[in-house]
Amino acid sequence: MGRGWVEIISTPLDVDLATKSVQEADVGGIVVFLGTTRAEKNADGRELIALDYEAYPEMALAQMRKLADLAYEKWPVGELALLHRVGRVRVKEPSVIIAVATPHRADAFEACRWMIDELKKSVAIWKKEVWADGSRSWVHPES
Amino acid sequence: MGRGWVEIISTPLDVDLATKSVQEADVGGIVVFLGTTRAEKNADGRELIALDYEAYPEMALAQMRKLADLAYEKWPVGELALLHRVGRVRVKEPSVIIAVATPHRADAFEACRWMIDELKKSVAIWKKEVWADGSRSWVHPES
Amino acid sequence: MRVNVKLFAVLRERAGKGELLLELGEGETVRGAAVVLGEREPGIANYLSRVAFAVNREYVPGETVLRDGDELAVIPPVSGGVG
Amino acid sequence: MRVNVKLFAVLRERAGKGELLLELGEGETVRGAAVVLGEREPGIANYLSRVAFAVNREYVPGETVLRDGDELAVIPPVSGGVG
Repeated sequence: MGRGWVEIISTPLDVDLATKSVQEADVGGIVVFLGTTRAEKNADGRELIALDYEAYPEMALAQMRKLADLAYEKWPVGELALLHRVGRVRVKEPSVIIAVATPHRADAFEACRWMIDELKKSVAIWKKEVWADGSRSWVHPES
Repeated sequence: MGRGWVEIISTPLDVDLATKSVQEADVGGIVVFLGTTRAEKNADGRELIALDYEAYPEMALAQMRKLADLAYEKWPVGELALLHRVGRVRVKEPSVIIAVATPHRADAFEACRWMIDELKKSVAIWKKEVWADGSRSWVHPES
Repeated sequence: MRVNVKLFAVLRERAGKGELLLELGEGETVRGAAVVLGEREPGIANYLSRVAFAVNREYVPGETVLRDGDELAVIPPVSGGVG
Repeated sequence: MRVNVKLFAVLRERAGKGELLLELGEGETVRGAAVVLGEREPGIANYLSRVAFAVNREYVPGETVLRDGDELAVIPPVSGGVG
């Protein structure tokens, strides 16, 4: 199918651009999700300053493309954007932006929520915590 | 309580500004909803070009303020923005932007969805359809 | 006593005004005020069974008793938020 | 036959490389290739029971039979999307 803006990007994600890319005349509800790096302190007081994201780019992009295609099949999506950043994402910055525009808002909420949940489950992207003291650790939720 | 950015605005709403206003260090999920004027054609082929929004500003703002306060009570909201435009809102433009930031994404989705549903139900704002042929009609859903 | 009535949207347009003063007897209710309003502004009379009312910016039931100086807003079904 | 193995994240770092060629007997499965990989790269051996595998960019079960020239990716639990 190949509709929508699906990309893995190594520079800061732009919410304005993502939103405008789906802001078409035939939609009435737009839901935009941003996953941002949240400040954290671990037990011994170290502070998280960033997350480093690494992708298996060819596979991750194909998976994201498939999620986008499935969203178009499951909901009456007018336009969507599914953007994932790689590289260092500092506290407050988004690592992912998903924008979904549909004629009615319920579908936009559902489709956007579904895409971020699926993305987290299966897309070949990994993150590593970068702490203020220079230490780093990979995040592997199920391991 | 009075937290969050709650405003009725007569100039175009800015999604970038609304998002940045909630993009704090202690949040990880941000959900932004935009309600936009959707192009429509009615049975006799007339085209919708805009919606004119009118508010009972003192009451509507107090209601929006209350919705924001309730959202802070019901969910662990870090920051939120609840903005409604009044005046003429052309096709594609947003009449409302709601941005909610929470530590975890499920709460942001729920709180944002709840706020737009509640806003539509009770807030003292009305809209009038403006058609390309110059005709206009008030939208009163339950009447 | 006097209450300050506010009209919006279709009601404002039909009445040709957004605000008017209503002279009412002591102890008049919101529902009673609506009857007086319909007589004073016949153009909106047949809308008044399908509206909500707010007194001093809070929704109230029809049996609410008005007081001198109250702001009584006639609230047609709302339609804010989305296109 | 030869398959091109790709390693990511913690595995890439532990092995000190993101890619290597593995020489395998005809008919070898993904699970069998993982055993050979663990012998070749002992630093990642104890991770290999907790990973998923993709052949030519699609997730596959361990009993999948490999073919010459396949790209076999070792996929540690993913963690994309959110902070």
